[in-house]
Amino acid sequence: MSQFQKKVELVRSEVIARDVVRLTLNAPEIAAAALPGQFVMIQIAPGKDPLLRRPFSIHQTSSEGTLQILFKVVGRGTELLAHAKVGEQLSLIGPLGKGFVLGEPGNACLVGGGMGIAPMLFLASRFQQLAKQGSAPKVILGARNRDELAPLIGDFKNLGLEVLAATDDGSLGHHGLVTDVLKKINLSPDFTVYSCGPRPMMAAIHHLCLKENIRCQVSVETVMACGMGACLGCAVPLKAGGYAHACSDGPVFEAGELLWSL
Amino acid sequence: MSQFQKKVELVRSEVIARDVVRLTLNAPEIAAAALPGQFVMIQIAPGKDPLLRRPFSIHQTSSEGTLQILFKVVGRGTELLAHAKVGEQLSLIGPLGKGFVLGEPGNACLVGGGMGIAPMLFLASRFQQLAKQGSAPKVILGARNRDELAPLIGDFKNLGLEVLAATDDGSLGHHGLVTDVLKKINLSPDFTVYSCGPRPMMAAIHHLCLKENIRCQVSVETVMACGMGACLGCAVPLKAGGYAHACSDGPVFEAGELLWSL
Amino acid sequence: MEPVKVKNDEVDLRVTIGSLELQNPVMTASGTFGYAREFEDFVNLHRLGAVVVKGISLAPRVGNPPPRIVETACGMLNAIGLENVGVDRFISEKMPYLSALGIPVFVNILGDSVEEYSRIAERLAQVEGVAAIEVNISCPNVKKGGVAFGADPKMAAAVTAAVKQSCQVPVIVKLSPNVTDVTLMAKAVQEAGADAVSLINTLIGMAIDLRSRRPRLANIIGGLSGPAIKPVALRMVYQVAQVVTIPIIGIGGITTAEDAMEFMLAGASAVQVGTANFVNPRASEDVVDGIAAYVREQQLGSVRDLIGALRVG
Amino acid sequence: MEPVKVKNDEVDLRVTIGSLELQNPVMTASGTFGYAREFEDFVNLHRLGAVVVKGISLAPRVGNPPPRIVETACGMLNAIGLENVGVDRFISEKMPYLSALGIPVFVNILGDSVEEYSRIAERLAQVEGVAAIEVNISCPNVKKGGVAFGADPKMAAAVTAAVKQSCQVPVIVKLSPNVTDVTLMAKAVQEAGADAVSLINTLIGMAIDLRSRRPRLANIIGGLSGPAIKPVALRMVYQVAQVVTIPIIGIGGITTAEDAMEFMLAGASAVQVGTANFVNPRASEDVVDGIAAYVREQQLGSVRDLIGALRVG
Ligand SMILES: Cc1cc2nc3c(=O)[nH]c(=O)nc-3n(C[C@H](O)[C@H](O)[C@H](O)COP(=O)(O)OP(=O)(O)OC[C@H]3O[C@@H](n4cnc5c(N)ncnc54)[C@H](O)[C@@H]3O)c2cc1C
Ligand SMILES: Cc1cc2nc3c(=O)[nH]c(=O)nc-3n(C[C@H](O)[C@H](O)[C@H](O)COP(=O)(O)OP(=O)(O)OC[C@H]3O[C@@H](n4cnc5c(N)ncnc54)[C@H](O)[C@@H]3O)c2cc1C
Ligand SMILES: Cc1cc2nc3c(=O)[nH]c(=O)nc-3n(C[C@H](O)[C@H](O)[C@H](O)COP(=O)(O)O)c2cc1C
Ligand SMILES: Cc1cc2nc3c(=O)[nH]c(=O)nc-3n(C[C@H](O)[C@H](O)[C@H](O)COP(=O)(O)O)c2cc1C
Ligand code: FES
Ligand code: FES
Repeated sequence: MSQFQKKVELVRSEVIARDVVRLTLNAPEIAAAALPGQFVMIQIAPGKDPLLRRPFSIHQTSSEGTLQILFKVVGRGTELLAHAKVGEQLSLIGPLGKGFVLGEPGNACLVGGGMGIAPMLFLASRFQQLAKQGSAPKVILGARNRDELAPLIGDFKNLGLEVLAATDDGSLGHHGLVTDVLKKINLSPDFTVYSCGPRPMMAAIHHLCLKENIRCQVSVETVMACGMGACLGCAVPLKAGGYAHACSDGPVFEAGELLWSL
Repeated sequence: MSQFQKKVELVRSEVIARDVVRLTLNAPEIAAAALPGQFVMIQIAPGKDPLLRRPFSIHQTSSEGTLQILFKVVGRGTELLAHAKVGEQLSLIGPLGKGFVLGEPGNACLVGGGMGIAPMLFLASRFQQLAKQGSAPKVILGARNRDELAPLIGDFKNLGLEVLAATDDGSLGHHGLVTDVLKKINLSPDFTVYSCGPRPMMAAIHHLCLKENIRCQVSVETVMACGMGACLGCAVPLKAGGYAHACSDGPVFEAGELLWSL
Repeated sequence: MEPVKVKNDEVDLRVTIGSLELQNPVMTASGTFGYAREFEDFVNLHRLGAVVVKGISLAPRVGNPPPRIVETACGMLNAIGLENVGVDRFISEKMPYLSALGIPVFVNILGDSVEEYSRIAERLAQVEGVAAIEVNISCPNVKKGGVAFGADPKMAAAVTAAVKQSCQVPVIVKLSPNVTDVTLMAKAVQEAGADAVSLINTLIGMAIDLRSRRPRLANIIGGLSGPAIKPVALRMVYQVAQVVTIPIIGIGGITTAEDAMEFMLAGASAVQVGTANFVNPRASEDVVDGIAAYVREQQLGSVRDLIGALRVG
Repeated sequence: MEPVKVKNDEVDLRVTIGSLELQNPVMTASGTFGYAREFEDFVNLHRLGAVVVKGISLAPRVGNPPPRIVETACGMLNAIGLENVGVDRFISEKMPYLSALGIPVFVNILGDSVEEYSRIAERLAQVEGVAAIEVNISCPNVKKGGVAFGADPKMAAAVTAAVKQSCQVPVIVKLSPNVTDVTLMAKAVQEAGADAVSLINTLIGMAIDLRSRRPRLANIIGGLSGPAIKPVALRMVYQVAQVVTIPIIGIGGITTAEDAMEFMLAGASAVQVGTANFVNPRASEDVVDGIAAYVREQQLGSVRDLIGALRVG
């Protein structure tokens, strides 16, 4: 497992929706080594404030060596990153963490909510590379409204994947939660659900999968300082007691191993 | 005496010589109130690092409301400022401090060395506004070499002023120090010397003026936190004992009042 | 019921320090706001809760040689050396302007000995417009080998009691953070009669210039202030709030209204804005505005609802 | 005369800590470098002066609930809660990799009681590859009501003496900055037999989330580290250098070689890079490179010429 610390060029910055930005970086080593569900740590400013790097899931890689992240502006770091200029050099560390354990593409159901969509595109494209004719994974994506969701659905379509959409306001697809959609499609127990999104969403998916006896992998978020197992800051409570570390044991975990009742 | 705190637009950024930058800011209130020898405090970054503002002499103002600063890149703050983009908003406080006490234009001799040239242009232009026909101030400017000096001499020429130049390497004007030039022009005791530059230069000028019984005003530099008399950080040792404050009692002082033997 | 009209944009920002009611909890920290006049072009001084002036000693002090300040990561060190005009000139030259402002003026005092503290307090006690005395105990006690008054509970209590005896106005004791247990200091000065405590003063720090191999401050060491120290300040305010009953004034790295309200949640009844005044001379008034906006938006009955309202556990 | 070939690009970077000679003065700070392996893709570990591993206790500890870290101005707070695998698993799982590195491994230890410290030291004393023990005395002494060992000279001395008795390797005592007078602590542990002192550990701090009105750390308080604390660390190193004869290891906000050399000027014989490893995983090696470049450019005979070479007065 090779990890890199690289200064990489920002080659494209797109505003996908209000406060949602996608950056394309020229990072051949990291892109080549990356697996779906892994992440990068990006240094926000050359100075000492903000001090720490910020973690972002790898959204997509290309054979040309680019790597994309997709993020929402939620605070100072993401605000600054949203204003990074094309041509600027950003310092990246990655690929970090343990990604999704990939099963049969035909038995995969990907569920992404909000910015949890970010790793799902990379995961979907990897599945499509593995997939035999006619065995595509199912994809369910949820967001607040059409504006946030529509631009991303296009990327999955480009991979030849149909997306089942859910929006909080009903402006696109199902009016409601991704879990409603997941319930409706009635997965058989040989499926695996791959999920990333807000904690309540993942908790609901976990409980649904538990009931239906379906394997479920979730990608979790925590505050992180190092992203590489050194600071022990990214504690994730385990069902069995004690803690795992999101950056090195995860960010992808078997949902059943985590403590959900917090 | 009115002082302002304003967000102002950077309208022009020129690289005058290697590591020497001139910024033109649209700052009508500050420009209108400014007097030669006064300065502004500029906030370097929106974040908390670097924390403190940096002081810069007012280099020039225009009736259109622009204000210029001329500076050398010497550290982190000036480095960041040199990379500020046209259109950016910078936070300024000014005009600050006590400027030069203006005498007869015909009896004025302006001596600027290195970045000490910055306030001299503003002072010269004010003198030219006051001057009657044929009573222009004398101007002596010194720098390391032609590259640093030539672009600035043009600005004084535009005011209709001849410049006596001195360079460390002889590439323009006198090969040597501004004090050599000052000695040669033999000022009469009714002259006032207005000086800004490196401390050794000003000390030499002070001693020369003392000998010739010529009044000498100097603009000094110190570290500053507030620029407005609040922190007492900018202490300048006085001949009579104790300290003055560069930002509120100065930055322009009668040379004879300061303690030069440090 | 008619809504009661209160000061500051109709939200109730009043807080109490000893026998004083302030129109809002925002003051300026000693040594960072001069004698207030320096800021009149930038701040509507009438809108401040109180103004705390630069530390005053019995005799004038010229202060330390330069360099006196140096920037550090998200902070600064200062070694001003307590330069001030002395209590007599303060009263004759600075107080007339200050007392005309119509806001409470807190005078920060310092001394070499318990006697010096009480003599300054006596002088100030008779002066119209002095609303409170803030005792800076971070000064060395020359009679005790230069150990700071603020480093020893007994010495701090002695200064507090002496100042209390010398004047009628509320006495605020300003605690030093350079101690093992700030709660011992807070309890000691409360017992000695302090009407309030303010904290924190600066952390002792140092900076070195590699090129010249010299300290960056002529005084070698100096006081660290600014955003860098805010976590330490907040912790000490929280700790002190668990052990004293007198009001606490929170100080340390406060730059925004959010910072100020975090100190109030930790237990402060009021706050002081220090180093931030240098970066943004309007900082103190911005903090007033920001608190007022928050109290309005959150529909708090009063800003006092924030005091000690931290949810733990 | 032939120039003498020395390690590290032909400049003499060797320094001495107790009976150990290190190839250069740059170590990694406990808790910020995992067990070194985490950094093998980023740092040529063989080039470090020493590696200090995460604090080890007798039994494994699970640590505090999240959130455990929060960013502050130019710094961060952590409340990891001393999570570690315990001394047995450390020896069986971590030491084989570490001792194969061929650089000195310093094991940071912590305990609830004097006995616990000495039992860990005894266990480690027999382990091949453990070059030194660094005693973290910032832990609460449960037998003394939870006061930190590092807050009391007598308790610190007791731990030091006990650890010294339990092992042959050099014992470094890591001092807490949360004390009134760090020189008293340094002198106490020197007298108790410490071979070196390292300082500073984190400053105690706190952060609050205004929106939720909760502390940002589940543990309420945490340790402040990073560039923000560098001025305090530098001052304490300088103060301790005036009173002890044993070597000092400087820690606190070191990010660059310049920072490291400032600590050496202040009196440190070696340094530890901490929080900077999170921002720049290559930081420790960058510091080695930068010091080597400086020693070469300045044509210093040895990096040791910097130790305590501050010019004052
Ligand atoms: C493994 C991993 C992958 C991630 N992938 C993505 C992604 O693909 N797209 C995306 O938009 N975001 C992602 N995040 C979250 C992202 O890291 C945070 O949004 C970002 O760090 C916030 O930085 P800020 O400076 O803007 O916010 P801050 O000013 O630091 O904080 C703003 C708010 O966000 C919260 N926050 C801060 N850091 C984190 C964090 N690490 N996790 C969760 N909440 C946080 C704070 O508590 C606060 O409420 C990921 C996080 C992790 C751990
Ligand atoms: C009243 C006044 C007017 C000034 N006018 C000009 C001007 O017109 N043009 C110009 O180029 N410079 C001027 N200066 C100096 C300018 O303020 C400094 O060069 C600047 O603050 C350096 O910032 P920095 O972050 O780049 O350097 P830093 O990284 O802060 O320091 C780099 C080096 O510069 C020194 N330095 C830092 N601040 C000052 C300071 N305030 N004065 C002197 N040395 C300092 C430091 O000791 C260090 O050696 C003026 C200073 C004052 C006090
Ligand atoms: C330049 C300067 C001068 C100061 N002078 C005094 C003083 O005279 N008396 C005092 O009690 N505190 C003094 N202080 C400490 C501040 O009042 C305040 O306690 C400290 O700076 C922490 O707050 P801050 O981080 O908001 O600046 C001074 C601080 C600075 C930066
Ligand atoms: C996340 C984290 C964990 C730490 N764990 C330990 C520890 O286990 N033992 C110890 O003695 N110090 C520990 N420290 C303190 C550091 O070793 C160091 O003393 C401190 O962080 C100051 O240095 P810095 O500013 O370079 O980080 C830890 C620091 C951090 C940030
Ligand atoms: S973020 Fe540091 S160990 Fe996970
Ligand atoms: S810079 Fe603050 S008083 Fe002069």
